[in-house]
Amino acid sequence: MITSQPHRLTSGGLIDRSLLLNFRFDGKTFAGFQGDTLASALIANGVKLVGRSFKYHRPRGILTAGSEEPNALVELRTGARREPNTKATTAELYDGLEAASQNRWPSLRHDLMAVNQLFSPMFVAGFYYKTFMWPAKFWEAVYEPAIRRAAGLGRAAGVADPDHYDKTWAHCDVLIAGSGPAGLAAALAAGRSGARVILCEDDFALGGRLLADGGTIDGVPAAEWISRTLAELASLPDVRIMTRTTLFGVYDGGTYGAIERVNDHLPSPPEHQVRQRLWRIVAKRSIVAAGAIERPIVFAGNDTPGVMMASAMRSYIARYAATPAKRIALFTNNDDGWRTVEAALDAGLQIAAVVDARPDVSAAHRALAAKTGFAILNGFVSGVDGGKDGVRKISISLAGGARAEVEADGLAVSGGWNPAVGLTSSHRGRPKWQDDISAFVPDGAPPDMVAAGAANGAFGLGACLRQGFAAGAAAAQSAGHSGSAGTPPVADDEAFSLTPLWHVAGKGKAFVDYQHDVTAADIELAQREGFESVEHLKRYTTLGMATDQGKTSNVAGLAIMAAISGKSIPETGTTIYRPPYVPVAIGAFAGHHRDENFHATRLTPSHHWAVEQGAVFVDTGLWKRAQWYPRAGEKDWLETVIREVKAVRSGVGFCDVSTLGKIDVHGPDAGTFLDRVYINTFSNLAVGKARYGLMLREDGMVYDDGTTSRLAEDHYFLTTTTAKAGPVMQHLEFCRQVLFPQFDVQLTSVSDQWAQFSIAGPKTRDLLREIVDPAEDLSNEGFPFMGAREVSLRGGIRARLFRISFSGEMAFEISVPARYGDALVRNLMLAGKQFGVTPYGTEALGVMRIEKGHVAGPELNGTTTAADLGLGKMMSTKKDFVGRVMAGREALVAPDRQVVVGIKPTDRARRLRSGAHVVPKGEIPGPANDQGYVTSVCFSPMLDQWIGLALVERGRERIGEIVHAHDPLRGEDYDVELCNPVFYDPDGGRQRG
Amino acid sequence: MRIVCPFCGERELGEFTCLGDAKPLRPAAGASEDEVFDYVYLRDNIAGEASEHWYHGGGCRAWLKITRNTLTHEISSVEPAAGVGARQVAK
Amino acid sequence: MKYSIFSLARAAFSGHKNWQRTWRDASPKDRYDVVIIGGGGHGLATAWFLASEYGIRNVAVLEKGWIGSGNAGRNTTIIRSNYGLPGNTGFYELSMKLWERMEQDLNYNTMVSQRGVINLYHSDAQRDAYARRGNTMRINGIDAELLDLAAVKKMMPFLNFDNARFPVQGGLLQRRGGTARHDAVVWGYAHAASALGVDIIQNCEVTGFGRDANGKVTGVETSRGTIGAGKVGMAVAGSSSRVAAMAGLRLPIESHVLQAFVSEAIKPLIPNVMTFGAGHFYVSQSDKGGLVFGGDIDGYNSYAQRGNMPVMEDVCEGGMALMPMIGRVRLLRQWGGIMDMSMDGSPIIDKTPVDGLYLNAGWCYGGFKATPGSGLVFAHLLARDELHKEAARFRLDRFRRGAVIDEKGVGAQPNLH
Amino acid sequence: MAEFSWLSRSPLEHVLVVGAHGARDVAPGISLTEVRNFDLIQVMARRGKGAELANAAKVRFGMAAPDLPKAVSASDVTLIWSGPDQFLVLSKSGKHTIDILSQAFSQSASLSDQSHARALISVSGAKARAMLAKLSSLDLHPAAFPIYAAAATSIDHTSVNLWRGDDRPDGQAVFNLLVFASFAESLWHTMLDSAAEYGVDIGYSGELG
Repeated sequence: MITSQPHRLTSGGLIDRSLLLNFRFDGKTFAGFQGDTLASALIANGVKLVGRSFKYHRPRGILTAGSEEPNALVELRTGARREPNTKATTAELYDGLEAASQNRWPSLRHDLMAVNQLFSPMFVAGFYYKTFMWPAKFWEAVYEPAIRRAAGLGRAAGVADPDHYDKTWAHCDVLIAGSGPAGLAAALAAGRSGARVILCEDDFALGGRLLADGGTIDGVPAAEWISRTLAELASLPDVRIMTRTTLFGVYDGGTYGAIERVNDHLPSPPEHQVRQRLWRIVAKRSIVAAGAIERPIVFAGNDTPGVMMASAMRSYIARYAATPAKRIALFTNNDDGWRTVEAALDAGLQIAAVVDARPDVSAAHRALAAKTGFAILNGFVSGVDGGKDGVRKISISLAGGARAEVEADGLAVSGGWNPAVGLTSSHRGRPKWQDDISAFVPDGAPPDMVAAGAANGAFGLGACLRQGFAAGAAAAQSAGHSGSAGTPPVADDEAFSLTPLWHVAGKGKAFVDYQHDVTAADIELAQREGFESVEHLKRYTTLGMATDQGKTSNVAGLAIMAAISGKSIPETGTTIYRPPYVPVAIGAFAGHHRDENFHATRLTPSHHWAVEQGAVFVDTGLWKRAQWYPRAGEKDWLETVIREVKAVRSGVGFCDVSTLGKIDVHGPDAGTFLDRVYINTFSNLAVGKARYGLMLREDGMVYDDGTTSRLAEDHYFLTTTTAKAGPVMQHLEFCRQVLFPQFDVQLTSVSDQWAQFSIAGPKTRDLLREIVDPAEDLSNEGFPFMGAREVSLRGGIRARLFRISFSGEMAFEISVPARYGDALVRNLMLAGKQFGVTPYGTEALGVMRIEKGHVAGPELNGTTTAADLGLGKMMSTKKDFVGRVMAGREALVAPDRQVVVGIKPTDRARRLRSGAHVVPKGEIPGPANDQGYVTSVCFSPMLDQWIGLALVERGRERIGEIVHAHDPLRGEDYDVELCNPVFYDPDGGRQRG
Repeated sequence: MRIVCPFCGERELGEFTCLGDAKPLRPAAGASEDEVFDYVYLRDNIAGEASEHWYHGGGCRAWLKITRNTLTHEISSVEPAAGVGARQVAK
Repeated sequence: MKYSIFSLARAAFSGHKNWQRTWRDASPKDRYDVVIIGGGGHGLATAWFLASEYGIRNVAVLEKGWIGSGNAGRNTTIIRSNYGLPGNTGFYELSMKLWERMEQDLNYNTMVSQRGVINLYHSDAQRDAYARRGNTMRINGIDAELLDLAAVKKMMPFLNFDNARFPVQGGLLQRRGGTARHDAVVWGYAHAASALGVDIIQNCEVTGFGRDANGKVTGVETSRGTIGAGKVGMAVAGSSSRVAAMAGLRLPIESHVLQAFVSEAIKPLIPNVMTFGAGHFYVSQSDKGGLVFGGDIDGYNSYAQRGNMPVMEDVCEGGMALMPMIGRVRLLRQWGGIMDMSMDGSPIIDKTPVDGLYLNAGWCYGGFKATPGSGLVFAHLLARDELHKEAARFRLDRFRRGAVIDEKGVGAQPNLH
Repeated sequence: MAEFSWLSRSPLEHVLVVGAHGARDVAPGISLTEVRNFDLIQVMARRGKGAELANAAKVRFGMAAPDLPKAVSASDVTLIWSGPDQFLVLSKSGKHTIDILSQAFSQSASLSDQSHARALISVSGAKARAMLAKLSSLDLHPAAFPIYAAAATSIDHTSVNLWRGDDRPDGQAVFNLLVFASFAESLWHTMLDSAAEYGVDIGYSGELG
């Protein structure tokens, strides 16, 4: 067990020294404490070099202590759980944590890719647009693979994510992002007022900057105020505090996205638990109290490990009791940076010097320097000596022009603070410039959202509390809660003075975007080449496009651009802020919907019976349908299907057709209504009869087909295809509610109410007589073709019988209430044993419909007209119906349209394939003679050869013509004869018999 | 987006389907090809407040006429289609 | 200045101080032979082809913001010519051929990467539809291969072949398809067009059309003054209806939002461009390492350039269903573009009923791949007043005549295309 | 002649396993109970006959049918609002079958039998709201969704009718769900996955309570 943590303070901090956690970084074992992040634990162990930059592979250390971190990115965990680009600054330490540095080879210390630095004079912004163009073939073969390998950062696991995710909803009156002083004060005010409150905190601890910076609130130390406040919030019934939860996006209508890292602080999620959970939060009001992000100053060598944001440095010291350096220099342009000096001194660390860009450092700070014995240098840091092992020496340009050097092993930098405007700007609102803090503050926030505290540009503790509290009270009130918010918490406001400083000109690479290696010189180059617009700048240099989303770089980059192009910063403007505010695992957005749960599965009532029969299933939309029922000894599916077809055509079989959409159309105007939606007439259909109907879209193309039966004067039972069940219901409701509101008609989907089976074959009646009440007349006279009525079954169950046929055989469809579907199918098997009854699947169904020339999905493909399908004569000319007028347009009635026709290979042994094209015989296939294509094919057991349907130009006029089937994809070319699409029993005698 | 269904109350976007512009009215029987063409194909495609048909298919199956700003997605009114009928929830 | 490894090396010695603007910062002149509204890929490509192919160099491209600020700058960078219907197939192949020579044409590395585009199929019906489409491609001289399951497994072993709700059965592959660097296409055309004398005028918003007594367009009113024009071409996908309305035209177009997403940069994971056939998801990996992916449009009319969560979730569900290895990869950015959704899902490149005004619109979410082809055929139309033979079916009156080009077969409902 | 049995088989019969599911180290936070036998009739008013239907309903059930998203209960029947001018009649023991109701409402409404088209599941327990929040976008807070509140809504992209019944004797809320029969098994899996972390107690009852 490793216990030594050389850079750990012996006391203080919010870590639990009694819980020692071992972890590994790049194969080396270290120890940290409960309460550490990976970054703080690495710092406590004296690790300075944590990563390599994207382009130049420069050594990089930890820069920040939060989600804005550009440098300290690691591959966290191993194997299938490896997570690339994980910010060490937000990764919670746990026992057994394993992390590895990225983007280096063979090792972090000895990264051969660092050779890129030699070429860095050429690898400027956008260099790749100017080269790698010759020879043309080399891009994919040589340059691109090399660039791709070099680019990217961490490695994804490359195997399925073993963890689970889920998604959930929450609703509240007031949603608060951030648990710093402003967020907690907002929660207090809103909660006390009686509002339902949700507060999301990114961190695992509540308090925001208070955790590191402390202070006095209501006369007590911040830590005590936090615990008091949390206790009060816990006592309120409708306040929910969520840690490890980041609000990442704002969507329309007060919907917010948040990600909860439920179990990322453990090696793996406990059983039955998820790794992360996506929250969709609906809130009447929201308050962004997400704080501010300290901004770097751009100077040469600012990426040397050991250069750190001042606030981060004091977070490590004060919150984690870890010392990034022993002898610290500060480079600041504002008062806040000085707090790091105070924190370092409190921890017993040395201050090498303070380089303050402002001439007018406060008396208090001067007194501190004098008392402690460090120098205040008015000037700028112009260079850093050091490397992989950190900062050694800092060069300073003094205000008077002289130079100075200071030895230090750490440099804290504060360029001021940028309010976190990501959330308030996520509806393309542009933040506005505020001069006194030289920063953008929220403006144009989405409706019902306000910012408070540092996120709103208020940097003093007292101001944060005041703003947060006021925002919380106002939000609760406007959400309809008028309870008293009580007294606001009170604290003093620290002084904050700042002199803007973005960039110290000088020799050496000065980084703006650390992760993407964008330097100040790159911005100058972009400007020189005309990429002055901030969006062009971003795109040309990739500034701000890294995993930190430009949180530390964007404003500095545009400030430098502003300076070069002689514009003000607000004139230069910001780029669009895009969600998510922090990167979110794709798995969380999918939640439960992956693998077999990607979409729901629909099962018919006979499903489990079919499983018992060994059926092979096919996905049809969401349905599982029995495709065929193989029997032992059958060598392939084709043999099975041929058996099933023959059994039907010679005896009797049945097929589950419960997946058809079924709609009750009720009401006195039901018939007239159907006349409007079908091309043919239904109002004159007799009760007890069924009719095939075809409906069009309003553009005149065929939409769907099916049989509709009239069960009573005011009750039709309409069926749709399986695929269109939902859309047709929506369409019919549109017709009912919007287009034809004058009709008294009601629609109800009864798809799931009925288990429906097609029973087909010459012995159908024999089989039915076994199960239908003997009193029912099933004779041709008593139940003629296209008859439809309710019957009783033996045993008292009522069923509906429809004498309709898709197979072309003597057939009935029978439907029973769905919970009897399983019993029906078993009874059919029992009753049908003597007739050799054979269950058949969708494949045999398809074969028989092709043999009969019935059109189905492949022909009803949304681009065919009724006439194309050979059904043009069904179109009534005596009534208005949806699609009637547009169906008459010139191109839809042109004589050279592709129409449905049958095809047979001239070589009877030849197999057909759908998707082959049809060209005239003897011609070389080309775009000009591409006359159509094969839509449906099958091996016809009745004709003992392959047959098919095709859409062919003028096909019906060309019956008997030999054409050429051209299938270059599968390397097949053969002749086929165009023929009548009804291959079997063209007179239809069998189905009427 | 959240839509306040006049019958169900406020609901999540995922329960609804948008059909599009509600301004074009289906021409009466006997209309010319040009009139029907206009109805089926031509759109004002307004950048601003537009009237649209939406279907609450994931809820009460009412067709709604919604006035929505296509620049901001803000919804200013939701009315049932003519053929829906029935009492509406308080707004 | 000619771009090459040599010029780059030379520049390195001078600290890159000598690079010129990539395109001239032009101010509007009083009059041009052709004014193109829209400084996106299509508008700039049109200008370049006018100058380079048709010898018309007195051309201005007007851009209301910064060039490439519309859909050229916010798409998923896919190029392909795997279309199945007459009218589309030939045109997109023309465009593909222009992609293949773009870098040499423009002296700009647009990173055209022919890494292959594969459309996966999950059912027999889908296979048959792809077979039909692939054969159309082959008949038009375009590469296409129908892969079976074994071939797909070999090429993409990381897909879910174990417990998928809709198992992959195969795919239609176009090896010549791939990606290109979208911004570079804009800059490359701007660079090359500017060098031939085309004026590229940014921050110049068109506010109206000048018309003569006969109604002929004589120029445009802009935020930078009146600019006369012999002909005016519109290439403003996303704003087509708004600009057309200034000339009194109504179009068979609706504006819809399409979201796109990019993940954090990771080492190479996905070799090609893939579309999931059982959900709304397509993906490729950029050279920088981000997974670039998208899905369906949000489904409601929008000019807001941002979408909502249901579609974002739907897309990620598709991604996880297809390749559950991306679960721990983080989504970094999401954005939305305004799509010119036409009534049949295919573009319109034609004269308009207004004399002197030419239309290039209706690209739905497929405009990027069409950029060079669209530029060429639109330039042809503007220069010759006749439809290019490979774009002869993209007529505006095809809706009226019923000669629609409806690849998806869903009719006059733009949000279904 | 063969003997036929007509066993009614619930769409959840195959998948429902009585007993404990999911986390065992906590007291079950969720109870899932399927009700297997019921009559369910969809009643939709004819055009302009809303008032007539309301009267007929009052006569038939002794209470007004809900015209807002609510459920109303009498001893032998629950009327659940399902959309404008429509409601569901949930009952047991054949008291309100389609044949009987068709008579009662013949002049004023269109009726469809949905008794076999749905599965009926009730969800209760301390974690019921947390679990349902994973499936439903509705606000089920007691103030927003009180006892007898009803909704026609979707879970997992599938239409459902959801309403709150009387609380359990221990004060826990009870949420009833009518889900499409063909989706039932799939939704059941989804519900179990959502509930597993809280510990689940699974059961069924033959009849409505």
